[in-house]
Amino acid sequence: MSDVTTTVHTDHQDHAHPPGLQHHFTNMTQQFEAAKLGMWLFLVTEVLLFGGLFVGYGIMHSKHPEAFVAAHHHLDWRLGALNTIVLLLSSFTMVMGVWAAQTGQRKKLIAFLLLTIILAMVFMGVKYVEYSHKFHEGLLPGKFYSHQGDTVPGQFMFFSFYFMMTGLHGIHVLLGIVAILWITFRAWRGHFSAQYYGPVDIVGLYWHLVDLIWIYLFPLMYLIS
Amino acid sequence: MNWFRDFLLPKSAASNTGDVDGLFMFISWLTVFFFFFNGGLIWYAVRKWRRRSNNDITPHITHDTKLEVIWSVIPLIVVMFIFFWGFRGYVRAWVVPNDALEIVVTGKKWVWEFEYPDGSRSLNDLHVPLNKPVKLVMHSEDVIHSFFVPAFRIKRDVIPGRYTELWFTATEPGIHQVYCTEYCGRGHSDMLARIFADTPEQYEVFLREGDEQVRKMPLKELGKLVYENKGCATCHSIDGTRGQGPSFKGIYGHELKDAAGKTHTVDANYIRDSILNPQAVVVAGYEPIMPTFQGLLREREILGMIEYIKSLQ
Amino acid sequence: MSNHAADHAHEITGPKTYSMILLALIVLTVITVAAARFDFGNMNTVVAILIASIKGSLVALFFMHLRHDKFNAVVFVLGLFFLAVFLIWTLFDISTRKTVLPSNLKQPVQAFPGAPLNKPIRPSTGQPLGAPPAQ
Amino acid sequence: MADAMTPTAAHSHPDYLSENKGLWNWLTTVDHKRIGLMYLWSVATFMIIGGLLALVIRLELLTPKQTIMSAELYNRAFTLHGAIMTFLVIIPAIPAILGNFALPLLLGAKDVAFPRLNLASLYVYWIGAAMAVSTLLLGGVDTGWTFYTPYSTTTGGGVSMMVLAAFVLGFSSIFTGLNFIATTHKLRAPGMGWFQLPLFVWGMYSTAIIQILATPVLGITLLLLVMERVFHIGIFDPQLGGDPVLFQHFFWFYSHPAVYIMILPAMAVMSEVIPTFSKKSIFGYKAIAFSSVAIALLGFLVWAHHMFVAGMSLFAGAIFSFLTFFIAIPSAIKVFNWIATMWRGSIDLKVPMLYAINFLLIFTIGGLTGLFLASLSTDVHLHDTYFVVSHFHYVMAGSNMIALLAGLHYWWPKMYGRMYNNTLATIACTLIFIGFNATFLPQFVMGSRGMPRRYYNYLEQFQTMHVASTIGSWILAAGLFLALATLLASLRKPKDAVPNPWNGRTFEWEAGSPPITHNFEHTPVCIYSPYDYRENPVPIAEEEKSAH
Repeated sequence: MSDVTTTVHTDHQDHAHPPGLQHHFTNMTQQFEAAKLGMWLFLVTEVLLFGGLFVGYGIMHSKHPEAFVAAHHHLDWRLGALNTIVLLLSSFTMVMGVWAAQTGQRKKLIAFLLLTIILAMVFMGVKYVEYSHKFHEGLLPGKFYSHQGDTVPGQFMFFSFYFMMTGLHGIHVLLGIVAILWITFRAWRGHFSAQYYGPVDIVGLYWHLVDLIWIYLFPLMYLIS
Repeated sequence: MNWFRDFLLPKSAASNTGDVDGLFMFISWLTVFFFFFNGGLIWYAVRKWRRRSNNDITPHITHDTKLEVIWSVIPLIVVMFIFFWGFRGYVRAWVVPNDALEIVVTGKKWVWEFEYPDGSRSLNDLHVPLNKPVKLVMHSEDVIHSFFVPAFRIKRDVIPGRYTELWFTATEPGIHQVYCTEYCGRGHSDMLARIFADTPEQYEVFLREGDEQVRKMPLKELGKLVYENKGCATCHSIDGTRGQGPSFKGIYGHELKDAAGKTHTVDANYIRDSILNPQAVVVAGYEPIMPTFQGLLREREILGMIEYIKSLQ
Repeated sequence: MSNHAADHAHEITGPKTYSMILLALIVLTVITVAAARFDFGNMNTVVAILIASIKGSLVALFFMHLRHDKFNAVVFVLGLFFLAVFLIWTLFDISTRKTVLPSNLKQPVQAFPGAPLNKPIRPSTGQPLGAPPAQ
Repeated sequence: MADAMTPTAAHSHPDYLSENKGLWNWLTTVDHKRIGLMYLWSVATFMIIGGLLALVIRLELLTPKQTIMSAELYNRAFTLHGAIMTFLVIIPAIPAILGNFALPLLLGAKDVAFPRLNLASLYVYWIGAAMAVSTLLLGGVDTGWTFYTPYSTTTGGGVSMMVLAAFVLGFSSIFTGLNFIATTHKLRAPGMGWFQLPLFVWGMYSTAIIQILATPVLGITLLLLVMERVFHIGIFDPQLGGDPVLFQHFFWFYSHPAVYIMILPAMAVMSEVIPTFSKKSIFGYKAIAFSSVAIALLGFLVWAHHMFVAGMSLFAGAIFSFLTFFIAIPSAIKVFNWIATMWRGSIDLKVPMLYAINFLLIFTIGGLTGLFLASLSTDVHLHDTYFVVSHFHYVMAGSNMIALLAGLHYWWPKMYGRMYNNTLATIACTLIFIGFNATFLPQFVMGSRGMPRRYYNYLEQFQTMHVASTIGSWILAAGLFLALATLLASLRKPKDAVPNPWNGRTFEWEAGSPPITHNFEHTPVCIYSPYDYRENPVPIAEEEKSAH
């Protein structure tokens, strides 16, 4: 190809290097788009990771419908609905945070991010209440299932999936809280501007996916019939 | 060209193998052909267009749509042909004839157990009549195994928790090797069985006297096997507990009273009569519910039963 | 690739839209709960998944900006597509399997033979927990 | 092209091997080339371990009964061989070594899109490798690399650890794939459109699609398996109402596409080596590019052809067989295109080209024997016999390993700036060809005659062919050892490679041998097609104009 190795852009020396631009990118747009594409690819892997559990759930549900329906009555749909609303709200505050970043409003950005963290913690709090109730009742996965007085056999399997799916989701929420804290810290340090807000956007995408997965988990766990 | 087939495949011994072997040989020749075709083209190209100097000029050919369509479409036709051929064979191997003799196969680490329609069982040796369809209904007691008979070109996994089926019609008399082909642990490679495809005379002997294992078994052990496998154990205990029928413990040589008050001594003849015509004499205090085993037990098995009961003192 | 970050300006969605979407999402959550009260027969799960998918699309299109991000939308949908392939084909195999039973089967196959109602479950070797594995 | 490059331009910076020497600098580097080399030596180490295990297995099979070890040990040996070779060697081999090294160079980029993630992938690989090896201390694993339930949920030993190792290694693979996709999309040299990408990049891109879409499913499958072992969650255990065959669906949804993670990169290497050494434009660029993507996507629709006898339904079997045959078409197209590229070329039988021809022959056998296994009725006979073992060694081990060697010999001057001994490398290539076929051709025959795989004891009738196979394995080992020794020996010499030893047309030959840390002194601009071997290349822009 080509002999003409024109100097489009000579390494580091030439024009001013914007803060946050890594050496191998030409400009901020390229870096932002690459990071965003990378995040979406990661989200796809997340979808397929959870997807495997959904497929397992779907097949076992179709195999043992009575057990699954009987088992889901042990869950309180009101707590599930509450958590759904909380997570939707947190998604909203997150996207507002991104908006604040896009429009360069640092204080609003920090406020929205903190709100998101608080809502995420509320979500985990409700989860804690639910989990401790299940532990108390012996509604546990697999061989640890020890609930008394069941009439329909096989309910342990529902709880296997319940704990795996909500547990994996919970881990993602916790990781999300850490990521948002990191973003908040950087926002507080004034790293972001209307020109550079990539990390906020990317953490936002992750957070929305966590919300998206819960949107499916809620009816599948709490509302089956 | 039969030498090539005989080199690649074991001798065929079942009715459905012709189709499979035909396809197998078709693809084999296809493979051989294309290997030499591609190899020949490469050989030719390397000989003819070997680089002579660093300044060799080559023609600038980027593509040739016609040629590319040809070498996409021809393989497509060939593979579709192969698919339908293979699918036909698969469906044939799938659909079991209605009159097939049913054998229940249980795989467990690391033996094959066969249960015949009459309830008798054998380990690792299966007797089947020649030229008659046989259906195997298979399940596993532990992990997944797989039942493979190369001479019949059949194979199916044997799975815990459900039944799978397999059928064949043996056409060659003799012993055919069975392998377990799904890895199942330490004894996987020793989990072998044999299928005896019996001529009518041999099969007749087998039906009358059982397989070799049974023929060689001491009478008492055979009796124990019959007791456990033929349902005796459901009603008659061997430890003196009262069941639906009298316990066998210590019964031999003793006297029993029937419902009419008549006394009978339990001896060989009494046991034989009770098995073949159980309603004739019913012991006092028991219901006349025992079915006849006429035709269900071989002569030697009845003798074994007598020996077994004799031993339960 | 030459456009600069400033070019994203036209893609910025405002708080108004976001609030509307939030409201729609909450309404849909209420509908999901309400729908669960009705019996649609076989369609119960389908209805629930359908509503969830509407909610999910709203989140993806607006909150995750896929509306303005055609390429990443393709990436994401491709992921969902392959997940669907996985689910549908696996279900297809399982639902078309033929049930084979031996003609002399004495007991019906139990659904959970190894899992009594409230007792600890044993591994499928049939050995009690903690015992060394079968060799 | 590099030969036209002014020699003065190449040496204003030190090359990437000379700059910042020392172990610590290597361990913390984000340079894709250094990461590629670290992958090379890590993978080579495990290839030697896996290869030694293979030799031990073949030695045991010299006689029908016990030869050198017990059945328990044998089962652990073939499991470790399979797991190491699959997860630690073949899957990372070409993408992580050659891909990491060459992809940014081919694109004219300074690095991959996420250099730190790239380094993380290497560390994750090391952690996964350490976990896999640690199973030896936990009593080994005797499940086979496929971990079929319920055997794997009931047997003892370090199954959970091995499964978690594969889980961790999956992330390494995902990170690499993610990087390649983002790099290909966003870091192409100015002027480089999708159809000016070197075909190696197309191959890597297709591979990356599979890595992204399939690997997470493996991850969750393996987690479910661990959960089944620890908690008895019931999904795969028939006693608890689960379905053991479901595991096979889960497993093969990843592991079938994974065989294309192994073969697509091999094909990618071929598409670079063959035109360079034929000095002729690649034939059917678009056909090769699209067939890579087609294989990647079709690869997701055919997984259950591993389960024709596994108790799957008749209909599912028919559909999966039908779709499987479509994979044959893009594979055939590629082989014909490569041969057509050689046609009327100026063929230089240098070592990489010899490996390429070696690949073409071995892949032809491997690909065609796939037809036996895709076809339903013949697969029933051949499934889980040595025929399958031989088939997947032809396509996974043979084709992949030979393509890796082709790529290594091709880019070795670029990696280390040194030329290797041509004669010795040629002898090694010949030995590998003879040894490989001697090892695996007898296995086809054994398999079709009924020899099941994973057998410790076997019937006497198979002994002749087992002996032939074992002797073949010694020839193969000798060939591989010689190839490795030849490459290593070259490192003792001073750097003697010119920037473009093979007269290639792609960007990496414009960089120095070895390149500087940031690859190019000047960012290259794509003006000509990467395969334009005309005396006076025509710029793409003009060619497009004249086309309309």
